[in-house]
Amino acid sequence: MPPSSAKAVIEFRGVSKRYGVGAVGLDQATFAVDRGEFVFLVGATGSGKSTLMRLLIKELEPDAGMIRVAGHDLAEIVRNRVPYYRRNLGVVFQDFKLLPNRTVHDNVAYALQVTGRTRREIRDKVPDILRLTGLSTKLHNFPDELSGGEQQRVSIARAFVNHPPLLLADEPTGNLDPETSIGIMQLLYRINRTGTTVLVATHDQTMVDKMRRRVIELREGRVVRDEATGLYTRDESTREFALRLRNDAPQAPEHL
Amino acid sequence: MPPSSAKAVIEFRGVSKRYGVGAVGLDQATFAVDRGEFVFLVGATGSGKSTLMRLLIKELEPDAGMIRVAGHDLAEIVRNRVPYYRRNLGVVFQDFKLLPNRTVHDNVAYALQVTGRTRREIRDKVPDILRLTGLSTKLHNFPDELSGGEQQRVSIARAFVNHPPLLLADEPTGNLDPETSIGIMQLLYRINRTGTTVLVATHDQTMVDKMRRRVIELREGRVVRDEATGLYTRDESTREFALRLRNDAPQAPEHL
Amino acid sequence: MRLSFFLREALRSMRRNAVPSFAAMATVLVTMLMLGLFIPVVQATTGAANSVRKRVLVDVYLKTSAKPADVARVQTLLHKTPHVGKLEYVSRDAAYAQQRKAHPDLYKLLGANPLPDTFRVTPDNPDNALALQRALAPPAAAGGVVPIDESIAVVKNRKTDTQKILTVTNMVKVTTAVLALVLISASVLLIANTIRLSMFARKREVEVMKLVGATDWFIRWPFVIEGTILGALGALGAVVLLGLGKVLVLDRFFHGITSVSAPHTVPFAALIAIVLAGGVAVSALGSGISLRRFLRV
Amino acid sequence: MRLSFFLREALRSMRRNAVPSFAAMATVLVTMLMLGLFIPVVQATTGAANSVRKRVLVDVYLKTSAKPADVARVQTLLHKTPHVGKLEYVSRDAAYAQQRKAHPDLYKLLGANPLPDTFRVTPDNPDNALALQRALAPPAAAGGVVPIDESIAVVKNRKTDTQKILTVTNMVKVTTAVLALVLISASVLLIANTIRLSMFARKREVEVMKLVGATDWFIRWPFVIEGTILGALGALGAVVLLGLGKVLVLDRFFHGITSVSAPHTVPFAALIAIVLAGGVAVSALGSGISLRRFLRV
Ligand SMILES: Nc1ncnc2c1ncn2[C@@H]1O[C@H](COP(=O)(O)OP(=O)(O)OP(=O)(O)O)[C@@H](O)[C@H]1O
Ligand SMILES: Nc1ncnc2c1ncn2[C@@H]1O[C@H](COP(=O)(O)OP(=O)(O)OP(=O)(O)O)[C@@H](O)[C@H]1O
Ligand SMILES: [Mg+2]
Ligand SMILES: [Mg+2]
Repeated sequence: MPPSSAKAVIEFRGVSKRYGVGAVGLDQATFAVDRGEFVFLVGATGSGKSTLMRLLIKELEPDAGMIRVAGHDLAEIVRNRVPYYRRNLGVVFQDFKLLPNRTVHDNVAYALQVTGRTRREIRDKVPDILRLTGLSTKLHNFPDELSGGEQQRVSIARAFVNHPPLLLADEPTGNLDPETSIGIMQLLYRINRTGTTVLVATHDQTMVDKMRRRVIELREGRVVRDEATGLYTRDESTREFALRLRNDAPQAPEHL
Repeated sequence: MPPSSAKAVIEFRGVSKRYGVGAVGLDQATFAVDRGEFVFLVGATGSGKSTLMRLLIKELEPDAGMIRVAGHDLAEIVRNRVPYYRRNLGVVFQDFKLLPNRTVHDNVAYALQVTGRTRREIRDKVPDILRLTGLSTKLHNFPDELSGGEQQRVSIARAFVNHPPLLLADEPTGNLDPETSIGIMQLLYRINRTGTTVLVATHDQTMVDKMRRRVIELREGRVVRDEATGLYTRDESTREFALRLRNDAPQAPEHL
Repeated sequence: MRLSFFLREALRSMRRNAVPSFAAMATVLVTMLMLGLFIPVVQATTGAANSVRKRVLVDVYLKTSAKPADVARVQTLLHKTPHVGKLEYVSRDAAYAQQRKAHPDLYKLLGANPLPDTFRVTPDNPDNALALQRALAPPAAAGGVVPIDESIAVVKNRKTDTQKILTVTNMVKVTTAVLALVLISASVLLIANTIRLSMFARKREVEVMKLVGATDWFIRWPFVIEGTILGALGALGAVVLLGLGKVLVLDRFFHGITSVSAPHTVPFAALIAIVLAGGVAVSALGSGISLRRFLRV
Repeated sequence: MRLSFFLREALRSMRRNAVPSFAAMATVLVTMLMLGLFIPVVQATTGAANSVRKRVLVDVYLKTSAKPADVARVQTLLHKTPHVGKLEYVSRDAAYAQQRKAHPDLYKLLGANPLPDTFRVTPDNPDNALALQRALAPPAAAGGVVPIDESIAVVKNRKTDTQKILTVTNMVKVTTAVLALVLISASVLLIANTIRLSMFARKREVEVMKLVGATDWFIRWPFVIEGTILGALGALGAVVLLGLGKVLVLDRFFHGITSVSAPHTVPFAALIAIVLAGGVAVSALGSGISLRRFLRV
């Protein structure tokens, strides 16, 4: 095993997770993600993407192996420190996990309130992020009054609002139309450019192809591919990035 | 207004649905779907696709306009006849709507049990449809023990198992990887070929482009486009169909 | 097939919803236990109050000078007086013999028989005791009372505190009735409440069932069966605890006493039947009714 | 800021979860109403039983031939006897005067004073009445009893049924104690149950909060506050109903009687305090504790 690189934000070493009999969540997954990277997690359904995310937020415990985040072994975080650990992560859940009794605004504000932010800060930040995700008109709706895509965007807004150093997004565009998806990807890219490490699980092959970022592929819980797809351009501006995403077909290397 | 065609399975005439203040569900939607058609419903998030579906299953009542299904005006179906009406529809819900206390098998079987099918029929049909949707190994799992894509496939299996004359699918491939999506689309196509009318709401532009079926586009509740995209080939075999879908780029008309 | 399907559904639901199922059962158990404890207590209290009231007597003492003819006349008179229930004649000799047997030491001290002939009148209804006394010895214009026959010396209540007995027993009866009513309605309310809550937890489930094409009764039957089973289990638990209580506490420590002091208690078998039927009925009905709200999808 | 945030959260939650909130409140109301009704009843019953027990006396009748010296000797003797509480001497003249006043008509019939000098002995504890009687008149080897002093004619219990009074009142006290215990534990159980159920309905919500980084206490405080408010509202409702009951029923129909027959009842203010405090405490604690299960995510 190679020694863990000091600047790795996420480090999986031989992590396995089995659910009951037969169901494999993860199987000997080993990889590391550096600070500031943008990584896609792909794989067929049931290949273990969500399991990996749930292990990262310590919703599940691995059966074997070690997970380190920002140098800390997750197994060593005691129960009552877990909330403080989770505050460093922004998570977009595959099933959104919105609080049904709170409005859109309050759902997003909750992520700030748990960390004890003042009302002023909340008044500053929440409307901003809601505008970015295109939810300004839905401020006072409850989750069951939103369309699927709108709920997904609330989940995204909640994950972003804290400006966490590590962002996990499980299928953030599964319920979004292509145009909105590009908007969200643009947002992810912008956040990534400010230094945030981003891990995105997705099925959107077109998007992955166009983004040309590092891709980790899982198959039945195993890491079967881990490569930076060709032309990895960190210094592209957000606008250039969006332009490129909107270009229909995956083309040969362009204005690099 | 043109007279309603006799063979229309679904007919919307000036249907509007408004949620509270501001939120437009549908706005003067008028269209008709013939028996045996395969129709895509597209549009940005919040454009009213799910609203249209929910009106069709009489989960919501329209504010204005008339909806006819198989010649019956939905407004005239009395409350205690609604269950019998719904049994003629297969519905894939955007949020799956699985019964949390039932296993995969029992969730699918429930759709047969409500119509009073015998246990023998259930024993015949359920494992079949679960094999088709690739869920044979998850028979005895509960929904919260499934990955997102697996849950979605359970919802699809439940909608198909009855062989309903009308199939509504709201984002049936949102949580599926491209390969599984093609499998599901193949299944939809096969069902359509047996005479079932199929209405699919989707964001998957690539899929819509490749399928070359009729597309109805909504924007803020209005029908802004309603066209059969080019080459509408009803007599294609399922295998040819799948082959064509797997072909990466949308190409010029091929072996027609 | 239908029934067995509904039954299997009910069992599945209980297994999968352990928390609300257990809660509903516990509520039935606790309330039925309370009822099962209070019913005999209430009955015993009312019985005791009634037997105390039965002891309300009006004694008519004749003058010591009364002749047998006077006695006969008074008896006829008493028979015609309204509110007179039972009439018992105790001759002075009989009274003396009776008293001497009861208090031999004390009566040894007495010389001649000081007791008069007496009629013990039981009013037709204890509440009429005072009216009866007034009828037999109406107040005179001059003050005091004058008995209606010259041979009557005094008309007295057995105890001077008849009035007190009457009001106290009345109060006891009203109180126990109110308590019983409160307890029964409280039980119904509490059980209905719990069931409503456990239905609420499954609101989503019911909505989905409706969307898939289930009729109201198709959804309702398993819930009603579940309610019946849970109610029966809870009531059974209560009955078992009551039985244990009876055997371990009542029969052991109050052996022989209960039968003496609480003869009006319902028999244990009837109590069990009441508790069981009550628990089951309330739960089954509660389940069926609470569901109505959520069926309106 | 923190407290006001938690308070707002609690209020929002009550508004959005009307069904479980109302259910919890109703449960507190009903159980506290029951408690509020039963506490005074239990107290009154126990009080009545105690006052009946206080009337258990042992009468020591002296012989009519007893001289003052004999009386003095017996008095000294009695003072030394164990279990003797209060000692009251009633001379035969005093007894005669008293009796004649109570039953003037009856005593007119008597000639000379038939009554002896008497000591009325109150045992130190009603339960010792029989032991005391035995001590003063131990059974003789020849059968019968022989008083410990030759001047004593008879040693008697005021009522011949002391034994019965004792067992009945004992039973009443035990029964009410058991009922009170059952009722209190039932209330706690029922409230805890309801709260557990309404927590259960929000299990998902709590799980999401944890995943978003909320600490246990951050999640718990609003629930505890909500429990407190609901408990207070329920208890308040019970208190209002109790007050209405007192004013409309008790004070009107039992005017003057309650104070006579139930002097040991807790004052109404204390009752209110108990009901309020009980409701609030049980609900708040219940909310805090029920939540623990769901916090283990
Ligand atoms: N709680 C559970 N109990 C049992 N099996 C589970 C549980 N959760 C997940 N699984 C199984 O583990 C495997 C991996 O699931 P996971 O949710 O990680 O897949 P995924 O890659 O996120 O899939 P998708 O793209 O469909 O969301 C699946 O086969 C799933 O059935
Ligand atoms: N119950 C409701 N109350 C208020 N507004 C609602 C409600 N349901 C839907 N809406 C609004 O109606 C509009 C249309 O919603 P709908 O769910 O039909 O969109 P959609 O086309 O299905 O979107 P998506 O692709 O995101 O699922 C949205 O703006 C949504 O916010
Ligand atoms: Mg997943
Ligand atoms: Mg939708």
